[in-house]
Amino acid sequence: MSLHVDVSHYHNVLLVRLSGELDHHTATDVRERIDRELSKGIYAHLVLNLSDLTFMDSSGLGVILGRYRQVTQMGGKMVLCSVQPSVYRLFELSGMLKILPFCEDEQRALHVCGVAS
Amino acid sequence: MSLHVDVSHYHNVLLVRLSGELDHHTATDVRERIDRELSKGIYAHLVLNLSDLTFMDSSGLGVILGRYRQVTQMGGKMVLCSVQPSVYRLFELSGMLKILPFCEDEQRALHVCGVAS
Amino acid sequence: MSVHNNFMELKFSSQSENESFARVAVASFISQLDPTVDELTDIKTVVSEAVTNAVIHGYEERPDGIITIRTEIRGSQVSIVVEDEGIGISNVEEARQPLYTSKPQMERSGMGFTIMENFMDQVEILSSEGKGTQVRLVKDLKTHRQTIGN
Amino acid sequence: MSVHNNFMELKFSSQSENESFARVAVASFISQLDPTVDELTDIKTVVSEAVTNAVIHGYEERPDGIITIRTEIRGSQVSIVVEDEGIGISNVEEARQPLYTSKPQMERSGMGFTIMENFMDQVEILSSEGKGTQVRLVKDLKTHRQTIGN
Ligand SMILES: Nc1ncnc2c1ncn2[C@@H]1O[C@H](COP(=O)(O)OP(=O)(O)O)[C@@H](O)[C@H]1O
Ligand SMILES: Nc1ncnc2c1ncn2[C@@H]1O[C@H](COP(=O)(O)OP(=O)(O)O)[C@@H](O)[C@H]1O
Repeated sequence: MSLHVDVSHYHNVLLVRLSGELDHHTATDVRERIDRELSKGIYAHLVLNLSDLTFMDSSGLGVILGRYRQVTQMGGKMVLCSVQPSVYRLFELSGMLKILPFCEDEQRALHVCGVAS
Repeated sequence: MSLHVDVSHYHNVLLVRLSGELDHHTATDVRERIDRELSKGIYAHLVLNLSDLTFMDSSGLGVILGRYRQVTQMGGKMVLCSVQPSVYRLFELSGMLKILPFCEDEQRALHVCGVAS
Repeated sequence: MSVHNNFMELKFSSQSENESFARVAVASFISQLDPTVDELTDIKTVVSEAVTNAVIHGYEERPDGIITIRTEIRGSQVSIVVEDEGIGISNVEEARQPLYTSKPQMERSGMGFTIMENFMDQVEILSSEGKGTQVRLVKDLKTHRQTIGN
Repeated sequence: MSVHNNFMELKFSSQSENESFARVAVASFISQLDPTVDELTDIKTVVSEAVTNAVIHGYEERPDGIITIRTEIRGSQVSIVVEDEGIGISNVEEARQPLYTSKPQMERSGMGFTIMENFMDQVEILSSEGKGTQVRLVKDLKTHRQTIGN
């Protein structure tokens, strides 16, 4: 019933895998964890893998949009991958499909960020 | 959140596998299903396989004890097998370990009923 | 064969921990109608939206407010009322607009009411400033159990 | 670092369908304390016992009674009160005896209260004939989350 945030990296890409449920309560963890990593100044891009995210509501949209603003302000890219249909539907509804890239898997997402893994 | 009752047989042994949650609400199904089979008059013994029973409360004890009375009144045996620890604890508490046989698996339970499967 | 009716009412404190509890409780109650996975996800999502709004906006994150959820089943119809006694909404029309949020600094997406409207058949918002907000959500489940009434 | 407190109150109609809903709701609420699987099973079981008693004995299977569950978390302690406004218990001492049941023809095991006493740290029964029954259950969870109060 809670959220796990797993962080790793490939070159200058921060790769974050979320598993569990992303709501207002758990969004704080996601924001703090990603911002701590980004503040190190060593990452240019952010890939979010949502394959194990079983629930998300509009608080999730908010925190993801917030990270998108941050990364693009620094001139980087943000890519989402492996999004489950029920979660995808929320991105669709909110118009986010038009503003940021969605990939099928991590490989492609890293590739979009310029990393051949 | 509900209960599935799977019925099969070996010679004169009625084999019933319960999966899901056995409480007062679902006990009625179990009672009716087993009694319908027993009323056919072709079974002498009853084996209850509880390997997939994830929850049981004292209503479950009641319905199982009721079937035990019925089968033994007809001169048959009733055997329980593959009982999960949390469910086993309730049988222990209620003293049922002393009155009816518990086996590790179906094979042994059928053997106790005189069937070599 | 009459229609199956049932109800439950849930009250809890306005702590963000209770957001997941609230959606699990409503989903568990609804599951007696044998909803599809999609229907269950829709309902969990809208409950999460309405409860989160009560926590963040209604009670402005004070944990001592009380949130009430009343859920009724009538045949294949589910109605859910989420209520707080918080600050209320001054302009409901504006609040319902997609992307409108009064708390952009908190990274709110402003999509809560839009999601509720998309996922449910009816959404009604009753609010009065300083008194609180009531969100009434109704959905007809398509695939539901054939029931024997009581 | 203060102690974590939380509460919820649940009301629902005395239909046997709601037995599983009641235990899922309480278990989901309690899960914020990170209980062990065994602790969660204990709590689900006692909730099931007390709610079933309200349905069968308190309201004698009439589906229009109301059952109330109030759950409180104080630090690592969980207290659960299950209440009905049914027929009440004339002799509480007798009712608590292992294997005692007033409804043997219904295949009741008479083990409900014994299970509650075994699984919980405190069990209190307040009942008055014709007015209803309140069962108060308390358990200290051993393995629980370190919490930051609010
Ligand atoms: N329960 C409530 N109490 C007070 N204001 C509310 C409540 N629910 C919603 N609102 C107002 O309506 C606006 C829009 O809500 P919503 O669409 O859920 O977006 P968000 O929660 O992202 O701001 C909120 O920003 C808030 O101003
Ligand atoms: N909520 C209640 N209202 C009225 N009587 C009750 C209630 N709960 C328990 N009782 C009485 O106490 C007896 C013992 O309860 P219990 O130990 O749970 O066994 P069982 O439910 O199997 O009868 C019941 O048979 C009933 O007479």
